[in-house]
Amino acid sequence: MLRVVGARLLDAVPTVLLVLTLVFVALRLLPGDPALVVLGEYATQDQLALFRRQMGLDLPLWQQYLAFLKGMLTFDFGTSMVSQMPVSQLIRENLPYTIELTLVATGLGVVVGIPMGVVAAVNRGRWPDMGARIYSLVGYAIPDFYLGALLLIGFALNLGWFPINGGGSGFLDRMYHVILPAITLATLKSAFLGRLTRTSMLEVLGRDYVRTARAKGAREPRVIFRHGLRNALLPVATGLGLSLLATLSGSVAIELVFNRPGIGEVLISAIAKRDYPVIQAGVVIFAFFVVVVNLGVDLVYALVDPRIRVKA
Amino acid sequence: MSPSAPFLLRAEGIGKVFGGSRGLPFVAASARVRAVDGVSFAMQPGETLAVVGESGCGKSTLARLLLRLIEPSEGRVHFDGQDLEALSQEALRQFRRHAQMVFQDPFGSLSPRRTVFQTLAEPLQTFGLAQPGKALREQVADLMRQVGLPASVMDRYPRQFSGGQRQRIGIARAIATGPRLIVADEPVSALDVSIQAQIVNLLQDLQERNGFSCLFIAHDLAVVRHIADRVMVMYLGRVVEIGPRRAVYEAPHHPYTQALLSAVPRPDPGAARRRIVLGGDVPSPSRIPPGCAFHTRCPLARDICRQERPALREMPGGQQAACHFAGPNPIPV
Amino acid sequence: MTTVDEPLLASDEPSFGVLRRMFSLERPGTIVAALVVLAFVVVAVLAPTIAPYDPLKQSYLKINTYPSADHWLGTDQFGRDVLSRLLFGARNSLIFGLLAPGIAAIVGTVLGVCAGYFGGVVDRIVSRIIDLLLSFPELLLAIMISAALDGGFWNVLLVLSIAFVPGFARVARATTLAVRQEPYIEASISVGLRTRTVILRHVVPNMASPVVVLATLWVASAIRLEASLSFLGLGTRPPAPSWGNIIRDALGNVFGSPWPIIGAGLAITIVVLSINVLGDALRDALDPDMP
Amino acid sequence: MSGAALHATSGAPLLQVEGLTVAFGRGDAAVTAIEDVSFAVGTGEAVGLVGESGSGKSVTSLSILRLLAPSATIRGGRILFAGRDLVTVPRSEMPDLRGRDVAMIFQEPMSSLNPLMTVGDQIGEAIALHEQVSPQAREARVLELLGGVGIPDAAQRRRAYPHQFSGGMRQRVMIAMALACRPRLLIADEPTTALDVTIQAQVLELMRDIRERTGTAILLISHDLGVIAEMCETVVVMYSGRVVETGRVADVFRDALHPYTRGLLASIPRLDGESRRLHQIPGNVPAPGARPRGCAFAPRCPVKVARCEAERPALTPLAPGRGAACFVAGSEAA
Repeated sequence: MLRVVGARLLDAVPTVLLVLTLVFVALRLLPGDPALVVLGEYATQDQLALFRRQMGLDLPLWQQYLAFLKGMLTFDFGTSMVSQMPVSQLIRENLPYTIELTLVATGLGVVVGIPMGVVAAVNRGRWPDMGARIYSLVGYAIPDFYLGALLLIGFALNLGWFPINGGGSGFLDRMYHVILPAITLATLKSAFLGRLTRTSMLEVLGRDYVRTARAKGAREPRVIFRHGLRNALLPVATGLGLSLLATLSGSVAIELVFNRPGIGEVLISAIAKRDYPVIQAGVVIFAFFVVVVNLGVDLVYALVDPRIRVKA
Repeated sequence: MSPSAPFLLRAEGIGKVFGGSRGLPFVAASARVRAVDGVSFAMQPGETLAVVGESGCGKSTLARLLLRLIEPSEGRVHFDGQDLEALSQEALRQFRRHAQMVFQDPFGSLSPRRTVFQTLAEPLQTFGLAQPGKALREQVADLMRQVGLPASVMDRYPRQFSGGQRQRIGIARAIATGPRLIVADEPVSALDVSIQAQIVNLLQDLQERNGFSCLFIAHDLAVVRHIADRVMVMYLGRVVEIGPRRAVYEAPHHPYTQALLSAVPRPDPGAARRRIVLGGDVPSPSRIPPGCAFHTRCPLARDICRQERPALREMPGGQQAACHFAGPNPIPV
Repeated sequence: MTTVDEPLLASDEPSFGVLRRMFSLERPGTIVAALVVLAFVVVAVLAPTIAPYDPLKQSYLKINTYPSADHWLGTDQFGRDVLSRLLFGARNSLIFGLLAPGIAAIVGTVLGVCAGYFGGVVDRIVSRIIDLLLSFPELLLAIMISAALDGGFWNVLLVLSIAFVPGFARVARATTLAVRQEPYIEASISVGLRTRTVILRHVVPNMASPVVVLATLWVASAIRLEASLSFLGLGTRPPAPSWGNIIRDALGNVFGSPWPIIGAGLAITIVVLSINVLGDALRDALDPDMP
Repeated sequence: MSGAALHATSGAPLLQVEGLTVAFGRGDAAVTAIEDVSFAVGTGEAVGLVGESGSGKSVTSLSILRLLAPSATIRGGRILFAGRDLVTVPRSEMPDLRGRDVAMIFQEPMSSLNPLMTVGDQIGEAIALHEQVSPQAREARVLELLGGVGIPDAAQRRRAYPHQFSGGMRQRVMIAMALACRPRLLIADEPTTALDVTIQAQVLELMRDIRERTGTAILLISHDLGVIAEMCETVVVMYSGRVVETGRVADVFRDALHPYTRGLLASIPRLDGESRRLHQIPGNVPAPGARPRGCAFAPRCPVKVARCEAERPALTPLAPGRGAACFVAGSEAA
């Protein structure tokens, strides 16, 4: 067991390095000189030079790279060029809101999506299947920020059931603030998970071992859940990982719509203001999430699927 | 091509190992699998040599090694006196004109998006044998008639034909360039018995008329009895017995050949027969037992079998067998 | 040699069978979707002629007006006609919707075919990078890349294309691997074809359908992704109209009418929905046994 | 004339199929897979159901346990098992019978076992579904079953997963699972087709041994006449969805009555065969949707007469315990 988990962890190390390198290269490929872009054309040469030294841009590239790696891995992201605040503090304040939204939204998505997919697969062709397909089609098409805007206008502005903006403080209040944004994202994710579960379920129900289960005398519910669902959930686990990340990236727009604090909002405003340390930190945080979630999915797969856990 | 050498085809110590790549950074290494292990034999022009054995014995890999569809790990193949390894890429391509293949899966061996005409014209065009314009259609029509298909259907797609009909199209493609060797990789195993008989007879008729030699790969020993001049029995990538059909079938010397023949169910009810039922499973090619690979399942296994790999030795019946204790004690077939 | 006139199986199916199956009557949804997409393309192409006003012309007299006779969808906070901006927004979506997946399809397919067909080290490295990029959802990838590039048409097009390349590469690679295993590929090699001919004549035609279906589905995703990026201020920069930034501006404008949001949002949803329906129909027609 | 009357086995047969007709698809698009199929399996008897692809032998076997795909409907006929007509048994009651009275094993050992459950649990489930036994008793039974089908060190192997077993071993597990509740009839759909010939010999030996030990009746579906000859006492030959001949294996193999059976027997390559050429039946098996009117074998039949292309011959008894569906057969040397 540990051997498999160890292998996966070792596997993640080069991935993290590769991701960080890609981010480092991407930001350095920026057309134009960051100092000029930040300070504007009228800045004098020595102002530019001071800025570059402050930002360490004058060091040779490989030294910058090592400093960058050391900083990223110890979460020391430097200070914001706009607010002079340490970036890690900015992150510490906003990250919890994003995580909260992503987890609640994905949770709702799973609770609605997976059962819907199972019901649709089992009643293939009948009305539950048709209903689920329509729900999925709309869910795949409607942009998250549009749905968010509609819910905001409808339930928050007009009916006033929910707060118009802000993240809330204290557990209950934060939940009260997260409901509407989470529902927005959950609607989309449940459409994605529903469709994925349906396809996976249909594929599994066609397998020989499901027929064997029936031939053994198992009743339909047992065939569907004990044999069908367990095998169908494996590919769904990968889909879940992807949908968790999609929800994360979706939260960026939703934080804008509902005026919620969060990493997405921090990153977007930093891009607008060309605040490089914050941009760099935001991108790395997102990249870090991606690696962690994928590692998580790999581990779940390795632990659940005996074909990986136990060598033939 | 030099005047026909004594042998059409000669294989010396041919071997193939798959995988065994050490891991690239963050890419998993794969296990080493020895599919073919030092196979040597020769084929006369016009002869049919059958290669039989169970799954994992390397017979399909051997076929692809002979036709150079995959690169051998060791050993040499001489076709009509020429060493295939010495051929340039272009020369190798020309060699293909003289050595064609018929495939097992009738549904997978024809490109679904090309008509029968296009599939049969392709080899002719590739080797410049195609006459211009209308004459090409006549060439293809003739090929179809040779394999018993009406020329009127040449513009149809493979999905509109039955398994047996598709196998005929595959054979027509193989004989299109007038090859001197046809390697048939289990051409009839995917077909029903009544269709099987048609294809076996077709192959034999074409062989009589065109004179090509045929390497016939099969796991059905009864079919091989009808079509083969000589039989080569393989186990885990090695030749365990090779010789004339009558000798191998009626007086098999290698214990595996004896067990293989006795395991085939006979369609005569009530015939009292003593059957050798081998224990255990066929070991996987990635973990081949030391010494004689068959010793883990062989009723005659002794210590020497576990240590020393037996070489092919001449047997009274005119065949060769690779077994320390092989002797003329045939089990009544 | 007995010549046997054997009964052949299915009758000779005309090649446009695919279209006939897609638009057959028991799939009314597909026909409606096709009409919607057609309307979208027509509107996008003829936007300059059919738009009642110049989408950029501001007028301080009519700021934030509700839908009226001369402004069917009212005006925004700069007094610009919302309907005209929506029509030109369609143009913007169509351009990105077709170009981005188009570019990604070409690049991705070439990458995928080479990795799939030649295998070995090329395959391992390419597929490793693909899997890495694929673990990022398109939107996240787009945001991260646009962090390095400021807005503007070519940069947005580059961002969208890069975001889609991994997906195409993976499908192309998977299909090529599947086709590569088919015996008819080995047959074409044994018949003496050069590798180039084998790929062009036998591999590509047989892997086209999954890639085509994916391209259709990703026209929809490209439209949605461009809208999201523009909504975040990373895509089409105002004042150029894009469905995304129309909603962005309208949301920021507390006094404005909700109609720009409703209009643009509905436009994206319906167009993307219709294209997805068409994509599904195409896939079912090309590969009927998919669940 | 139902096929059942042909069997002079002692007492009522265990399984009696009469006039079974099954079609796939709806309305006018419906395609008849099998039509008017009749045969019987006596207690403890081994009956072979033989036919080439498209003959409907698998559809017949799956209909008995009503395991057909949802798009299939049993259009007519009866399936009597120990006096009960399985066609009319409500769907909800079929699970009680499956695995307990009638068990089934399938062709593809590689995909017929649940990859996520240990082999022991899958066999244990077969017991738990029908018998209320303590976990310890059930576990003992699982190990006994595994040993009974020749799987070494059962206690340790029961914890292994299907992907850790070879094809032959998995088929043994399937057999152990099928015999868990001592069924009176075992239906085996091409059980050894996917196995190598030496492994097939092991599995066939095991099935013969089980029949002797437990007296379980076997309905063996196969396209391999050699397997049928070695395993069965009675044979039912099917062609293009219909039964064309039934009889004791010794009689049918010695001199078959129906031209198709004769052609088939002559086409089989034989280990001791001397001739180079094989007897071949010209033409093709008609696709289910394109079956000719009258006798389906007529287009390929060497002895057909005008009536064969007009009418469908019914299965008629031509000798004690033997029958054939052919106007020409039996009247003179067909």
